[in-house]
Amino acid sequence: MSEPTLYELSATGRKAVSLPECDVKLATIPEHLIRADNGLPELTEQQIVRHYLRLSQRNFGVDCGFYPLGSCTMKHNPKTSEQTARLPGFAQIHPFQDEAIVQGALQLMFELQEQLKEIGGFEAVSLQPTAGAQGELTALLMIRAYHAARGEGHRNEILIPDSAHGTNPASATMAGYIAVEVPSDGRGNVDLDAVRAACSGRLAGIMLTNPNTLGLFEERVEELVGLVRESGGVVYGDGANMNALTAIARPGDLGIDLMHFNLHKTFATPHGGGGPGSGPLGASSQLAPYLPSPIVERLPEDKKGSVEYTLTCPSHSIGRMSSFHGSFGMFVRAYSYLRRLGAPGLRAAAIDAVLNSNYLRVRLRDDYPVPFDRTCMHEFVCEGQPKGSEVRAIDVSKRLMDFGFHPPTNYFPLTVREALMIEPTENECKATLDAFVEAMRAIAKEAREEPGRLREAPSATPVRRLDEVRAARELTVCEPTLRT
Amino acid sequence: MSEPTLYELSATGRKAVSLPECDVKLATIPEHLIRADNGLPELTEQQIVRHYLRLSQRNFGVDCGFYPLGSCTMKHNPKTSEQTARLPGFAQIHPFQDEAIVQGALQLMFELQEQLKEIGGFEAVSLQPTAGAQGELTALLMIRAYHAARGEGHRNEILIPDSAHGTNPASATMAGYIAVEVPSDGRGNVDLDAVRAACSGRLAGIMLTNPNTLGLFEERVEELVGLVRESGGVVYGDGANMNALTAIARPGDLGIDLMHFNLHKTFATPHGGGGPGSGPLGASSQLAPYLPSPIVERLPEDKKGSVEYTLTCPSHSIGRMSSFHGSFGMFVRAYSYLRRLGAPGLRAAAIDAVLNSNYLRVRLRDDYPVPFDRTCMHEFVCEGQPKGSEVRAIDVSKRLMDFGFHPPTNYFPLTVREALMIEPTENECKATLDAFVEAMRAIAKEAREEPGRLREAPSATPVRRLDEVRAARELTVCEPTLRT
Amino acid sequence: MSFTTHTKDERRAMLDAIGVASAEALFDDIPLHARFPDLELPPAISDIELERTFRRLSQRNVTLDDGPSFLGAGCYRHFIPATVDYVLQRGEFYTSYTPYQPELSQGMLQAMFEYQSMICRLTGMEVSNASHYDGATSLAEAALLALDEAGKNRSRILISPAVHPHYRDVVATYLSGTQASLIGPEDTTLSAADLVGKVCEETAALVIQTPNFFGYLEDLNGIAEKVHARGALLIVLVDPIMLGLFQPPGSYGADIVVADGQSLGIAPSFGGPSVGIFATRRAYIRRLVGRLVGKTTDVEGQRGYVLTLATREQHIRRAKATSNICTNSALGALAAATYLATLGRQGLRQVAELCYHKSHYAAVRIAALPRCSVNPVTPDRPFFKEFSVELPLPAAEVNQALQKEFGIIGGYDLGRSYPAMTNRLLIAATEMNPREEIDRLVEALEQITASRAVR
Amino acid sequence: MSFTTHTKDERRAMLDAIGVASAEALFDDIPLHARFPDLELPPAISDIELERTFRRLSQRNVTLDDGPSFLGAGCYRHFIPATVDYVLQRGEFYTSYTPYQPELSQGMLQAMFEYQSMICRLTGMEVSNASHYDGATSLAEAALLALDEAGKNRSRILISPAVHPHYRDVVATYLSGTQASLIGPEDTTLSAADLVGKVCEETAALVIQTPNFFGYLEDLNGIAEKVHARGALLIVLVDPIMLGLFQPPGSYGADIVVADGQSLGIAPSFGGPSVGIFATRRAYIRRLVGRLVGKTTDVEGQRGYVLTLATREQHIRRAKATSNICTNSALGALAAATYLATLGRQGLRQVAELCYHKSHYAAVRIAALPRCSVNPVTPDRPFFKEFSVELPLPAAEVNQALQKEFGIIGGYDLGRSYPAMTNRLLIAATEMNPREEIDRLVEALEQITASRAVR
Ligand SMILES: Cc1ncc(COP(=O)(O)O)c(C=O)c1O
Ligand SMILES: Cc1ncc(COP(=O)(O)O)c(C=O)c1O
Repeated sequence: MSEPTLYELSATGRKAVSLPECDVKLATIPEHLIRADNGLPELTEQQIVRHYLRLSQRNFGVDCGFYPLGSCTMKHNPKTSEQTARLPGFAQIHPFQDEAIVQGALQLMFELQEQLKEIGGFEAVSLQPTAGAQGELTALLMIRAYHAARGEGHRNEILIPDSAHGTNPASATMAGYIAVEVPSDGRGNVDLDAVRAACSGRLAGIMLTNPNTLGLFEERVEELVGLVRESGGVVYGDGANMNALTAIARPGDLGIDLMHFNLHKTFATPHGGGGPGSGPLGASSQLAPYLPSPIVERLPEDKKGSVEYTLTCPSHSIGRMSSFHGSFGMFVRAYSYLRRLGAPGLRAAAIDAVLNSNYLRVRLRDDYPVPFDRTCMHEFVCEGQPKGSEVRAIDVSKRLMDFGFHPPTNYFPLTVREALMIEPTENECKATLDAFVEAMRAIAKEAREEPGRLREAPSATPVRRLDEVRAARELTVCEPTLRT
Repeated sequence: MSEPTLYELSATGRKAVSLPECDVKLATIPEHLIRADNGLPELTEQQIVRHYLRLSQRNFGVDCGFYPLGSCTMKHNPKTSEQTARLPGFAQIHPFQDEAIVQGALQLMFELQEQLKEIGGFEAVSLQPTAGAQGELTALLMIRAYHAARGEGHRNEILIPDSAHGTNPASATMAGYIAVEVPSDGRGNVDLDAVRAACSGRLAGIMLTNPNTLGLFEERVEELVGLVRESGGVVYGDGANMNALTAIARPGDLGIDLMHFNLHKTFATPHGGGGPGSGPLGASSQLAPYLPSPIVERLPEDKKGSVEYTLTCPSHSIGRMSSFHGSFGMFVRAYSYLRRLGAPGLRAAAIDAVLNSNYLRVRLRDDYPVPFDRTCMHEFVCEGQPKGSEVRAIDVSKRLMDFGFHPPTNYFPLTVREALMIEPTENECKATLDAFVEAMRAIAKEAREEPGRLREAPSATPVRRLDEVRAARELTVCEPTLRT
Repeated sequence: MSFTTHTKDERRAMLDAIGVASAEALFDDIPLHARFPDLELPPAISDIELERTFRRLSQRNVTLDDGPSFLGAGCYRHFIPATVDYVLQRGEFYTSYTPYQPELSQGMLQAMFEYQSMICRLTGMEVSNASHYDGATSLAEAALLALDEAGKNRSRILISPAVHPHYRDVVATYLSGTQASLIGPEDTTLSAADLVGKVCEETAALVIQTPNFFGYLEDLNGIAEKVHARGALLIVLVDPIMLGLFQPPGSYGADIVVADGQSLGIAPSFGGPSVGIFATRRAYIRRLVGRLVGKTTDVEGQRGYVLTLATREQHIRRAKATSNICTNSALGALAAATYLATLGRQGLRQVAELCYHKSHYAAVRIAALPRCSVNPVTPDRPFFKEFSVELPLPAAEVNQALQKEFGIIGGYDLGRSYPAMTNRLLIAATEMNPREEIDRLVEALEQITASRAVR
Repeated sequence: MSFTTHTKDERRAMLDAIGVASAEALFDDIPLHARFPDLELPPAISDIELERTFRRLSQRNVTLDDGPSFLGAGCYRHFIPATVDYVLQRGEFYTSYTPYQPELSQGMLQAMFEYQSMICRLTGMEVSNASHYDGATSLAEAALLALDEAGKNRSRILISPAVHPHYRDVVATYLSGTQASLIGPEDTTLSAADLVGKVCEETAALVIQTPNFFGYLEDLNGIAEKVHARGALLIVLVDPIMLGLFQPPGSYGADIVVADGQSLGIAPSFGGPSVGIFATRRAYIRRLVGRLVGKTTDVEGQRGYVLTLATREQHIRRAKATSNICTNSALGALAAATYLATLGRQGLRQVAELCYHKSHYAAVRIAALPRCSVNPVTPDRPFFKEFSVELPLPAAEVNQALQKEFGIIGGYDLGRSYPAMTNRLLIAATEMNPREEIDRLVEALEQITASRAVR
């Protein structure tokens, strides 16, 4: 049964809230600016509640089951963080309140900055970026400002490994850079020779994902960093994969100048069906002055009045990247996660994330070839075409749904054919991993013996396979007719 | 897919919470009183969350869809009430706090008492009973104390109409009374002649449900009340059906001496999958002194210090009926509902409850015979065996599930064969009612043409029809083996 | 305000279908003089005002989060993991009715089955119902069950004087409808071993609370045998938290175990709603009160759950039912189940240990104060989570001073229940009280007793 | 603490399967000197301490519920119906990822489709994306879209000086990576009609905010025609609440409409996260940024929804994508959709009316104060929800006095953004401010200005 839309459920005159009578003298509203109808639907509270409850039941989250979506770190979102973020003292405060009456919020931001600095090995952190991609853009704009300040504004190339996430080249373009793709080598590392060849006076920097999107740690990362730095480039790290490295290795120690953290991956804030996220940016001492504004600073003992923490602007800041202070609600959740785990907990999490991923790798590789089959980090990539079959990765993915699992990431990275990118996270029990292996093996068998079943999958979902071509052709992107 | 039990998911050593280290000196625990293993399962937070999320999706509430369960008043539970009841100032207070520091709670209870008095037409209300059935028992114990105080302790019979809810006779027994059943007459009213015949010196009182469980208003209620009163009996009203009468008629005005309210029916507090509820009891001036303790009183102006509201014990109170002050959390929700509606809103709700029920009655009666086919109140009872078919009410009910509806109440009241008791409530839209009618008609057609389909129903539910006989025979009522 | 669901046209169409001119006409059966009264209720307020009004009203209460609190006496502040409210807020659960239709209620039924299972393990009993209203009513029903089992000649429930006074009240009220009565000596210091001697041929059951109202742990080993030898049943009222660490009543032969489940994940909420725990031996399963969930299969052999043995219940057996209970406290049981699953084997034990150690730390420190004596009369008996303090001035006064001068919510003034104990305070310490709070309490008591005791 | 998931045996079995001796060995690729650093992080705290720590930290903030508040300036206190959090707390929604796999994501996809539909109706536009980060970044992306559409020769975004200063900052930062630049006069009193004259052959777009940062409603009728005639696009930044009552930008020819959606059911939360609204004409659908949900059918003909036109996006088009956005603010859009559905046609209009009347009431009363002038320079322009007050002393001082002496959170100190306006306060009044609060503010302002102004 499909669920009607809000507009289909609407009928004239219904109300779900009761607003107060106007208790002040009515002012004259300029008639010519008024609209006749604002076009919203009209429903009862019961209809709204049922509608969204039913829709939610047609959606799959980590709370529903295993969600090994590679590169997305679908870890468990602790329920205590959700409660904490809803405390009135955090939810009901305005970004322009006097600093003296939001010291709790500023302290939280300050301490989160400090912890991220320590985890990443950076000189400073700005919490401003609202997502990973915005963190990338921010970093690139900082690199641009940094070179310009040194009279090297002509540097206009950014090296980007071919396995990089699409946001990397897209961010480079937005920052006015030319994205220069560098290939991977036979072990899944960035090809050092190619990097060497690409290093020139035009080099502005590199965007490095480490572990990369194959789930592999760059075996010669320090050499790579050295090459870029020698030719005057800045090394930017895409921190999306930090879940493998928390309390295991600090990117700053490896020579990374800038890196964004994904609070919505590594630090367990929810993905929210696509967002909001938060992408704090760490910077080494050379780059720190360019960080976006604001940053929270702690005043020295002798300067403290009622204000201990204050918002400041870095000396050469590129400016603001979002309306106010960033995704504060996510800071509360991430900070709650960090306080709950501490350094040993973070390390244990990273270790289990890597353990789980390697376990799945070795258990699946007989059926699903793993092109760069070496110890992986928190995720790995295999070919989604089971040995001896013709089916495609997408068919395997859809069939997995019938077994109650969310599929892995499909067709990314682009460097592996029929890629399936699998990231189990540290939270999953062995029993779940084993059940997933069983399902994958059963599907591989089906792929060989009755491939039609895969191509027709899924069948146990609220809708069967959807016609994406039709959607793109018809482009019905809102309710077609106006309500009467 | 069935969901494993908590014990099936358990594995040694898992933890979902982190408790503090003991920060005080350890005391000696008497070894001989210690147990080796408390037998609880061990799970991660993620497992727990997923388990209960999946279980919830295997459950149907009013939030999921139409739930016309007669006698249960499955009305919409406003979401604002849920938030209100969770305010720390209501949830985080202890029943033994000094009255001076819980004046908000006492004021809320006082105002709820006042509003219930006004709605019911009573002299006093005690919020003590924790459910409808306990309200009944409380009332009967009061009647007992009342007669005893008047030297009429020998009165030991309680009249109970044959259409009454099972809790009525059960409560009578618990209160030490003999339940004397009185039949209904041809119009669905209590048979007045039978009442007259049963009125004797042994009469302690009557338990009257009005509107009764056929959804019919007692046409000669005042005559009936008069009969009982004349022979020295007390008239108790079962207030479960008050949703038809809020701001429409006050039971006290009709001569009812005692009546419980179901906050979990009439005043929109959630049913919680079976409870908790709340069954405040209203009493006329003669019975009020016997109400259970405590009651909240407002101190006269000149006596108020820091305490304006105080807990008191009625002069001839029968005592306590629950651990503390009753279901306070439900008081908050019910009071929120009352403040949101006011008298006009309450009346409008009752009117629509009755309108919806009569609408269904007339639209269904051609297929499902309505034995007492006159204007009904908030619910009505039809025969669940569609005309021209042999199927049973239970089959119709199970088949309704496949259409996405919760079935009506089955086989109650006992005075109608194959009874289906239908109570739509005021919240439902006409579109929903019409869809229900369509489904019922389609089922009636099926019942005549392919009755097997009904007997095999449901098929669209998480499990198919369950073997209740087997459950009662095997009596597996907890996990069979101890975890090792 | 009224939340209009039907449009004008819809309303008209419905009235036409029914064949009445107006909705008001549907109420013609009601005597005219009583029809459509004018109610004096406060006017409806908007949702914005509602939010403000309730927030303000709630702020007239001092909460247990506002400062240290040492109130217990049957209602406790324990840690509630976030999973509990996550589960309680699922609309599918809390807006459902009693699971009469099992095919649409497997979620609640399985959750109740698991609740029953955990309660059985925890208490060491064989059968648990799916909940009762609260601890006091569970106890009252246990008494009724015992009376019923014992037969006509045994019409006395012998209750320890150290059972929670409210619970004794509730049992007495329940028994007021029967021929039976509640008896017990007055001396609250009597132990179970002392009481067992008073079981006679009129006694249907002996009721013991452990830890008792004053916090003492009762050693019940060997008691059941003696009670049974005299033909009565042993009813044990427990603190469920204690069961994380200490012997289950099943291990020493209890016949019925009851408890209040508020400690298991339910906010104090001014004392209600809570959940009543009720577990017994399999022998009494047909006399059990309330709902019971059993395992079964569907027509395809899939595992499933249903309400079972409904023949005990009011909706089937009516006047002959084992109880009148209908609505119970299912959501409270769901909270308790989620709590128990979340705390788990180690967690519940740890909470119990923390309560034990914290309360002992507090007791030792208070006992060292010059003018306070802890657990007077029988200071050597083991206790759990709670203990009493004899003060040199009225407990009510001490509580007031604690609140007003130190921002501490004190203990339970035992004088409220026992007129002879006006100077005695019942103090509870749980895992929620860090040492620093206990130290603050001790210091405050020291100051208060020093400055005021001489009057 | 670490939350152990695997038992020892399980862990061993997994390591054996992998073929390593220890989990640590899995990290051998990391340079030794950088492996397993000792981090100086505060120690892990228990869940009980966590709750206490965060409660206390949160209590170091004064909240908007603690007293009257008149802060706006881009972040508002509006009524949030309880339905919103009910929906946001559904684990199926908030723990899901971007709906790449539509068969498992119909709930979110349909909800986003409905969000798009309501935003289209509300703005009068043909296409809405499924959200951007916030209002400021929506505006920045709108500028980029306009620049792209306009072609190389038009590299100026002409922005009204009365656009929110933070938004102008963000747009400027975004443009710092391009050849384009942000220009605009300094005079904040210029109206849209004044600005339109400055559109020239270098202008890619004119950006107007209405109500503007100072609360003035811009009359934009006829503006778009003029802008188009000069070859540029018209970008309109709106307050979504206003759209409940006032003309939609689509009606007067806007090309892109952006807004911050915080007012639609999202708590202020110190300014984030929010949701960015982005709507445009169908002509630009292939240049749209961010996710877009389209309707389709499944193989059985059932209606369904999918992400569509992914070829615009970074994961397909990479360096040539229309934007780099990946994670957006889907849950914010869900909140906004729930809010809009709950308020509905009448409700949103009523909220807008209340904001209008309350702010006018406040303005009229403050204007009557001897030493305050309201909306100085252009007092006759219509305004909505917000207005500015010229004070006889620094706004910062007035705010401090309001807070400390009257418990009122004042307005936005315009001096923070405009050095010439240190004595000016921007005051917002919404449906959340009952008259009594406004009266308190007026009285407080009267006292403060009377007692302190003479210095
Ligand atoms: C490797 C990588 N980089 C960057 C991003 C972009 O992060 P966000 O979605 O937070 O913008 C992602 C997100 O999927 C990613 O996986
Ligand atoms: C008519 C009637 N009376 C009494 C009751 C018992 O109320 P409760 O379930 O609250 O104990 C019910 C509940 O179903 C009822 O319908």
